[in-house]
Amino acid sequence: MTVRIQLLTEPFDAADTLRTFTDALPEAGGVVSFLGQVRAGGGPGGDVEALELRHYEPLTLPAMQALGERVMGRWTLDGLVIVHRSGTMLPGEPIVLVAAAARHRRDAFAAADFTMDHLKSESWFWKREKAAGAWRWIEPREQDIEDLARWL
Amino acid sequence: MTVRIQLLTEPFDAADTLRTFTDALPEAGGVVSFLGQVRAGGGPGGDVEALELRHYEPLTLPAMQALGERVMGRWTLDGLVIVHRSGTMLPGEPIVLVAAAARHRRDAFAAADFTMDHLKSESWFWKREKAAGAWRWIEPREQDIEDLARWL
Amino acid sequence: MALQLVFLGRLEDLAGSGSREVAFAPSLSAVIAALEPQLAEAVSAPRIRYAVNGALLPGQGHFEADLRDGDELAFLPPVSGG
Amino acid sequence: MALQLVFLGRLEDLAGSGSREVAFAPSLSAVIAALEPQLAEAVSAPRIRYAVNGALLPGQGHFEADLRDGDELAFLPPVSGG
Repeated sequence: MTVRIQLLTEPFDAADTLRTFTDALPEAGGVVSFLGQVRAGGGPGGDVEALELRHYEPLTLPAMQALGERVMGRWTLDGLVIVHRSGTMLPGEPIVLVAAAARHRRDAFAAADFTMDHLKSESWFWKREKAAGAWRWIEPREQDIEDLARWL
Repeated sequence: MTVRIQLLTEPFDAADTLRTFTDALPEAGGVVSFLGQVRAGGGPGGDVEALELRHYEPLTLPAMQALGERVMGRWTLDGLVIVHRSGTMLPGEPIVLVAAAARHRRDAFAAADFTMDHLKSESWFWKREKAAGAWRWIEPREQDIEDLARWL
Repeated sequence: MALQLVFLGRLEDLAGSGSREVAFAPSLSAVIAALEPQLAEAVSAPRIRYAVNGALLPGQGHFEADLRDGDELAFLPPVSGG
Repeated sequence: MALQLVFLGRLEDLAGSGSREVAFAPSLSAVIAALEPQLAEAVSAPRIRYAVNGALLPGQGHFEADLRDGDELAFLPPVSGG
């Protein structure tokens, strides 16, 4: 059983993180991962030059850990990784990596999907984007709220 | 747009394959992957010593390519990878890697999940396991048939 | 005049090898009739599919499909990949 | 006697910085009343959450929660992570 939950302020290598996780769990038949990265190319205000995620230290990591416990309790998993960046990131850089390893494929898919929906809508991050030299705060999307309702 | 569909007879490095795929798609906000690996530890006949996947050359790769086209047509994706091993594999070795990259997270999750369900139930592979020195053919699971019905 | 038969999955164990050459027969049903009884029964089971020269016969049955000299006939049990 | 205020997300832009020290006030409503009007309105909006010393106040409202000297009070707009 591997549970790794991290809030990082520096860039990380998602492929390496996933390899380390998977190699340590040869008993898991399946590993589902989600990698979210800073999108290169157009946003509403033109090409995104940078993305910043702020967090609130006393809440953010504890909430990620609580989410991890909830996910481990809801599905039968061999392991779970949640790695989330904060700070300023450039296009192509990883923002978040979630990976769930399980004996059964459906558990791994559902756990990764659930984790991402809850990270998006319930974890303590605030995001802003820089385009054409100006920073703009990103408001939560309606879609994210709807995604969450799928799990009730 | 990257579409890579391969049937391999030799071991492959899933983390490297995923890294190459992801690095080439900075415009994709999210990448969902599924890695299926030979499970170390107990099967019905004891610890699995090896797994063999047979295929039928004239059907197997063409069917994987047709599945890839179906997936690309059904969701809005920036890229899709389907890599499947055939031949004899040892515990811990990758069997299958599916990855879907998309602007929107839900498309990537659904596409990877759909692809795996269809690879499991509709692609031309036959699997046998070696345990306690004896090879045993694996019959399709009812669960795999039910998984498929989710997409109708 | 001959046909090439290909047996996949557990049918290979029953047949004793993954492929064999047999004397020409004009249809799938005639080919099956010439097999050992246990193998003939196994390849006629409801969920077995067939391919002629790599082209899947549509659905099940089609036991009267015409065959030609040199055709490759594959017997495909339910798959279990991934 | 003082309180530390922390403004997250777009509230930071409105406040002009991520944190500030203010004179002690005994409750959230008293703290908000002493802010610039535009900021006071923004931090009172329906979807804003509050935390005192890193502990989230349950639900919304709770404007009468007792504060103590030195407390850190965080104003948390809707999140947009991941």
